Amino acid sequence: MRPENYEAQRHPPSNEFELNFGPNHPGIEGNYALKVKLHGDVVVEAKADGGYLHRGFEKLMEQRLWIQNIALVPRICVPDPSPMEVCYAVAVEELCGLEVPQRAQWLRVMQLELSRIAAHLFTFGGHAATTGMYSTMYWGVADRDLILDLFEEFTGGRVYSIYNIPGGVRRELPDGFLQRVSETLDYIESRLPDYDNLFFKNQVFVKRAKGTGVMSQEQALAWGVTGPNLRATGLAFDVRRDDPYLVYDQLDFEIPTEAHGDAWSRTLVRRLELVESIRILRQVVAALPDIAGPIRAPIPNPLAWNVPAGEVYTRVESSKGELCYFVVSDGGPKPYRVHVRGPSSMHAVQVLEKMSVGSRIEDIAQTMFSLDACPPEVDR
Amino acid sequence: MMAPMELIIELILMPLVAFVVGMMMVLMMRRIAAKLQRRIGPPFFQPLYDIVKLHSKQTQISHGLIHDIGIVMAMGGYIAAETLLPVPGMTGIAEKGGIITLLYLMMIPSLGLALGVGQCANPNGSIGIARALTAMLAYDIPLVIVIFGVAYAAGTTNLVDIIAVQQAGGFETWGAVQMPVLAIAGLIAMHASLGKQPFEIYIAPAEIATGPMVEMSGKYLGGLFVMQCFQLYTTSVLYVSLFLGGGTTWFDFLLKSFLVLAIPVSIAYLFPRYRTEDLLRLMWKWPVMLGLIGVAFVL
Amino acid sequence: MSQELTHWLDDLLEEIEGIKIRRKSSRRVRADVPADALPALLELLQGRAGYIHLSAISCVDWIEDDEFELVYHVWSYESHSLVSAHIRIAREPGVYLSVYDLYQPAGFFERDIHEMYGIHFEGSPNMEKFILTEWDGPPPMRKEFDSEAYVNEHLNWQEYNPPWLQELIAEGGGVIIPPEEQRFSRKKD
Amino acid sequence: MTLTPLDELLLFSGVTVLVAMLLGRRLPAGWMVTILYGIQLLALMKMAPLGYGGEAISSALTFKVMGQTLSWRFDALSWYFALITLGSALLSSWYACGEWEQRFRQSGGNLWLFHFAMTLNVFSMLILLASGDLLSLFIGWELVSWAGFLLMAMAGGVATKAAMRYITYAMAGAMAIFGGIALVYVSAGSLQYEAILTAASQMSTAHLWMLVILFGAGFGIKMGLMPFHLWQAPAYAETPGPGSAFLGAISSRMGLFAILLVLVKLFGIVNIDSLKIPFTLIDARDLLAWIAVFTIIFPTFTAMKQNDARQLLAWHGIGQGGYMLLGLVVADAMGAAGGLLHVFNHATYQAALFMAVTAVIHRTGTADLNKLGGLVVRMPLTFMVLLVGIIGLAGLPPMNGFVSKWLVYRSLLNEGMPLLFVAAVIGTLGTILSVYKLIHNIFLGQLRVEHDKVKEAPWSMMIPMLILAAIIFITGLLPGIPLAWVASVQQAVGLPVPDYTLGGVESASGSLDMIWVIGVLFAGFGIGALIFYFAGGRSKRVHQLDNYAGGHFLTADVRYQYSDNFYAGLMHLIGGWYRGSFLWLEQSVKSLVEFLSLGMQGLYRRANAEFYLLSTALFVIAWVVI
Amino acid sequence: MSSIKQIPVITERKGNPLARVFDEFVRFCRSRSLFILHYCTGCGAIELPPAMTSRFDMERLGIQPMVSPRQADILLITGYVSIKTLKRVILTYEQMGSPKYVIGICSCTVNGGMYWQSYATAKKLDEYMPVDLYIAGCMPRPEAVLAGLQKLMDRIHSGEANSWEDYFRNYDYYLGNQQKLFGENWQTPTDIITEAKHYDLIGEGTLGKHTQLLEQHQKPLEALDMRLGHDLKEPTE
Repeated sequence: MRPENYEAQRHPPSNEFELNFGPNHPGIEGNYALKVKLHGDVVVEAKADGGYLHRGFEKLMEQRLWIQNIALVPRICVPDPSPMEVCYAVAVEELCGLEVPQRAQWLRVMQLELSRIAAHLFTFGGHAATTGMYSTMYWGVADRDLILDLFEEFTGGRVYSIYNIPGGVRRELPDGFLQRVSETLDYIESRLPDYDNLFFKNQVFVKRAKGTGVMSQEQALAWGVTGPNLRATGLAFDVRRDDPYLVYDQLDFEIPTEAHGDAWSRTLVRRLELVESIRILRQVVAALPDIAGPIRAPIPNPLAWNVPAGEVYTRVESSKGELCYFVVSDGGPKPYRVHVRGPSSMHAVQVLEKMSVGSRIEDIAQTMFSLDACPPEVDR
Repeated sequence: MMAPMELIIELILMPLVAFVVGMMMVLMMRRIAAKLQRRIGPPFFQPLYDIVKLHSKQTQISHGLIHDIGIVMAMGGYIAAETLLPVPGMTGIAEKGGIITLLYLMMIPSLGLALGVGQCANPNGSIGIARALTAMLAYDIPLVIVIFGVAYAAGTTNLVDIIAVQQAGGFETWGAVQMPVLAIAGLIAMHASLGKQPFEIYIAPAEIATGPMVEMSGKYLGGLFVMQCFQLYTTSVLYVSLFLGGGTTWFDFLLKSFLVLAIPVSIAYLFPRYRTEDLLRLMWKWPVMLGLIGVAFVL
Repeated sequence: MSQELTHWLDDLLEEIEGIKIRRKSSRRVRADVPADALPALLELLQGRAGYIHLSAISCVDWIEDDEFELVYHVWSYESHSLVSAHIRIAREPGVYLSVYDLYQPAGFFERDIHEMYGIHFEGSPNMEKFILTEWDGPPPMRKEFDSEAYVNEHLNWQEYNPPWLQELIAEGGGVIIPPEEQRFSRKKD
Repeated sequence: MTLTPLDELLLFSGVTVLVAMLLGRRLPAGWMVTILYGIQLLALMKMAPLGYGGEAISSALTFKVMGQTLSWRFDALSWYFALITLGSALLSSWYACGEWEQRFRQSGGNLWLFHFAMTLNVFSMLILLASGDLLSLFIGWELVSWAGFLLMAMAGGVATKAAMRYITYAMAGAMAIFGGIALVYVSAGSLQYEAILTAASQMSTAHLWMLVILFGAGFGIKMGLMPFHLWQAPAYAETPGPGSAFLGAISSRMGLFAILLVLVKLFGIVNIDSLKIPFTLIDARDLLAWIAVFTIIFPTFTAMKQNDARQLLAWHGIGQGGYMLLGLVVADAMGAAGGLLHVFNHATYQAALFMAVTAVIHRTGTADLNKLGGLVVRMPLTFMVLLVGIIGLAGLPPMNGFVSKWLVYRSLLNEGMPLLFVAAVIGTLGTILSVYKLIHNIFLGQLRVEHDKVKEAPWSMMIPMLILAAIIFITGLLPGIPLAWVASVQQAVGLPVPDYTLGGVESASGSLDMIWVIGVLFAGFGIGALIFYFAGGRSKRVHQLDNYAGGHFLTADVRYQYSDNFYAGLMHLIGGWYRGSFLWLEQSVKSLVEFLSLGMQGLYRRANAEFYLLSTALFVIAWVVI
Repeated sequence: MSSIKQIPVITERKGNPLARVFDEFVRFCRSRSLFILHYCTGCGAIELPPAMTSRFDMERLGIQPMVSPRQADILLITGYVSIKTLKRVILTYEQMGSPKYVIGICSCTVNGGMYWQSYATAKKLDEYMPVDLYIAGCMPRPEAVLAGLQKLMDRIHSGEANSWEDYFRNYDYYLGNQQKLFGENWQTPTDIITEAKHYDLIGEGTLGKHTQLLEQHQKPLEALDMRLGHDLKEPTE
């Protein structure tokens, strides 16, 4: 295939010109592209171009055993993999009618919230780097590494933990782990004022972020925006509270919102969520020693496990928004169909395209990073 | 009139010194960044490794003759500018040009780079150059006000004389002591002329993929690295000559230069970048105002 | 509160003929509708019951029935419940109506289903390829497309044992892990 | 009666007009006219001692009209301006010969009219420069105005409209001058320079104010000074190629000549300095200086917004006039030298720039900056000329524009005028920005596919351009050559003279030696080239489409050239000011002037160019006699 | 200073000791200054920020990220490459300046990893471009990445890391695999054969039946040379 055209007779008469944002571009998150048409420095047309990370997950999952897929799903969203496992495991459990032990549910909450903190720290770093402040990125990624250390000890994997299996979790906590979680949380909490001074209260950053990539609440609802991006427009909606899963209905946390719906609000919502996640984790750390019992329900031989026929739609709040799995079983050893609805499939395509038009070239990267779009979720 | 041989040696030595000191300044900049970012930073000879490596690349991708000439102009303009910048014991041809000529010679590299980048036919590069020239418009206005003030106060545009006037009475006759307002305005303008955050509008990797540098490979990029060494050196030494009394010995000269440079560099890594118009607004508001007040004191 | 609302929903849904409602849990409702009644249902749900968020459109390829199943998951921020509306359309020619007018997110999902299954949605704003722009094979998510056979035909992946790996194994590293360590990683002592 | 060298010059010039008029329809007319310009230049060279402090040469011809003696004479000032006039006329005419002429005829242009208008312009300018009293000055002035109108109007269409606007302004200016002359006659009783010189020192303040305003406005219109600048850019830009090079180089400098002659030489800058504006701290000289500074800034920044290469250059022509006036008004040795030197320098690079742009139009058919790009690989010599020109225009070393601007800056610094200094620098920076836009959008960036087969400009056009480029560089390297002429001009009009050397200026408070500066600069380039070519490997050329685009493949049918709204970031801040203040100013001045001259415009609207010529002659004679 | 270009990376001649020292110096500098291309081709890229930032700090080894392929020395293939990405990766690889190094991070680059069944990903990276180093794992930890980079530094220093020459010498093989995957009329803007001649790296495998196929389809993009244009036809207007 000859990829493109190297011959032409004339150029278009328009004064607009084309600029390719990505896939190899520091202003784009991951391996993704945005083709923009510019007039001066104002975008007149933006076209998202995905598929660079397409691996055909949904096809692959139809070809593998139910238990094998647990290893596959976290790879769908790299910065925040844990919700993927949990969401899939919950779906299989619902199909089988498995009762998950309490302790396993609390452990899953711990995993999810640790993952959320890690993902948010990473996002701050990325967002700061698009505006040229690399110090925040260096700090944020280094502090995220502490959480990855916890993951490593906790689940055995730094990034992809593959900790869940249908019916429960894979491993019991190591000795003294809760103590180390508390220490890490203390440390991260002690770092938050530094982050505030460096980043969130930095007047230059505030000037850049305020008014950038604005969407109103009506627009957000019409465009299918979810998660922190929706909360930044003032709607307090969170799957954890409003469509609860695991043991979130037993936990005490708040849903931070911001009113303006711009990059600044979105970042601030994440910053406030970080505190809420720490609060949830402290409750989990306090509660876990008292919750005894097994960490997984007995399941049949996973290599010859026919899950009853049926379909289920499960929803989890990932750090980026509403993550859903639609799983269909025909009663066989492999899923008949798995549909992954990542939150970024909205944010990175339609919303980004719409918000880019009329914005300026310097704000494209900031818009994308403040939406916290995750291309592998789109491409699957 | 000095002996011609001596002059030729000076003319060769001055850019050479500037290059070596400039590399150390690059190292210092990267080390300061590393300290602020809680890490170790590059090894001592890293700037040298980078430059040698880039020049030794096998592939040197050129988009045409102007691309080559642009880099030559960028390097050559600074090499020439160094000979107009007196250092302890060496004045070069500083008396033949004066500070206005120096200021204009420092624009030659920008123009050269602009031409070279222009031929790359990369929109990122063109946007970067448009922004770089806009930034030049922003910071050169306070800079010339400051230079006007200093030159008027000293009664000469000759840098050698300006330094001599400051060194006449020890610490009290330094420009920074005599004209503190101008010195502050000069520092801000100097920070902007370095093109570091928050004034880093024309590199902006996340926006325009390093702008002017986008199509530079091998020795082209190496030339820009060399240019950066010269740029850091020229800017800080110019400031030292205007406000901190130049140097009587090499030790205090280098000490002052490095200290002066450390100020903007330390600030730079704590800020994101401005938008172009915010940069213009900032530069045309505060340093210009301070500069004019400073000039009013001088007149 | 949500109970009341969803009972009200049940009444509402009776307005459409041929609809089958199954309440799976307090927050999940499954509705099976004839294909031509879906737009009316969605309009009703959106306009009168507050189901304004289209969470996803899923497609299932029932190759044995020679049918595609399209599932529209809509969520209400008011009653906190999710309705999954299932319809079935014929596999050939695989054409259906777009619901973009009602739900803008449908634009992406319909585009996605178009390239993965080859279903054409009439009235969808953009039916261009998005992910598989450089793919000229059949729509890959259809059941008849055999991914493994495609890979065997086009790509080399088997029997990969390069010299460097052999060296590594000879040195005692690489993929060989003693069996006792294969199941769990090291225990803490 | 023996012919003095001045008579010979004017005779030759008249012969040139006749030749163009009689033989202008034939093809070799261009070459003949060019040769005749050369002869005129030789005749001027016979008066070369004028440029080095020689005695004034008068014409043998004198008239007596109504008790007034009409006389013509050449001194250093006239000689300096005549040199520039004839030089640019020669090169422009040379440039027009050959392929440009053929293309011009093919596309329906009136070649006879072009040559005739050019020769007439030169002749009338020489008459003006040679004027020996105010009356002959006025006659020359009118001739120049109408000859210029002829050249501007000949392209038809938009050009006629622009020319109408010009002549409206010019007539208004002429009236002001006429009023001034009448006033002088009343107070001095004579229009001879010597009489005015003595009378000026005894004039009352009010009288002097009146004269400064009348003459300043009258001459300022021709020069395109700030409130009266609006006619110039469209008029010059629409003139056919070589004509615009000639007009851009010298035409509006006639205003400066007259200002120098009347305000500086006759009234004396010291007298003007004593004119205080009540209740403010500024005097008439400051007023002129500020007018000059605004003339620098506003047109320069207007130029930055232009999307047509010729318009851009024409606006810069106005802006550069401000530097000349600024230098003259500062009126110390360096400033005046800088201002006068800038006349010469500006003529060289402005002509070169217009010629280069015309060459681009000749080959591509457009001067729209958004429809060009990447031509450097197809027209490298034109690129080089344009590059030399813009470096001169921007006032960067090593070209000649740097020297004159350096002198102006230096004088402002010496005199302690920070605001004027800063304003001048803002003008220079704006110039750098806008000329980069010019060269980038024409020659750099992506080559459009339809321009792939474009050729270099023909040699008949290339040689004058290269000569001009050489002059720009040589006078930058050795500014002492033109500074010698400038010095004698300064002596002639009674200004102090700087201590110049071959390479620049000597001064106790900082001197300039361009030989050293350029030497070091080129040594720097040499070392840079040495490092570049010998320390690094051999380069590999790649096609433009083999380019970084975020990992994408580029295609030939897409435009990747960033050209429109080039300084978008800057415009986000100052774009509103354009709409606000610039347009407001333009509208108000325009409506005022055009309202006043509405009737006059209506008179001439429907006639053709030949009619204008005839009526001009009649009109001038009638005006003078009555 | 003699031209560096004339001195090949691996030199057999031991004649001039000064040249040998100089050669050693250049190789040392090359190994101590590595610019990584900032291109996240896959999920392994998530472990690069930790390796770059404060905790592991790549810069202390002289390694720093760069934006455009022109500036970079190392192409990190961080994980699976989908076929769409592979085209961009090959373009990017060809745009990079030699000496250039490719590191395959993650198991997927070795043999397809867990996506061995996937229709959308390429399995063996070294079929399409020469790979200097593989860092296996899913995904390798930052320590492993750094260890791998240090290994590469050693190899550069000792002159072993010259796989980029292999791309020119065996272009036919690589092109054949690319054509098998992307179709027969696949081409990139870079003309590798001319480039191989430029470096004098034409080997036995440079030309073959695949390059013949390429030449049938290719519209070679020759550089726009500067010319006065007198040999051209009349301009079109």
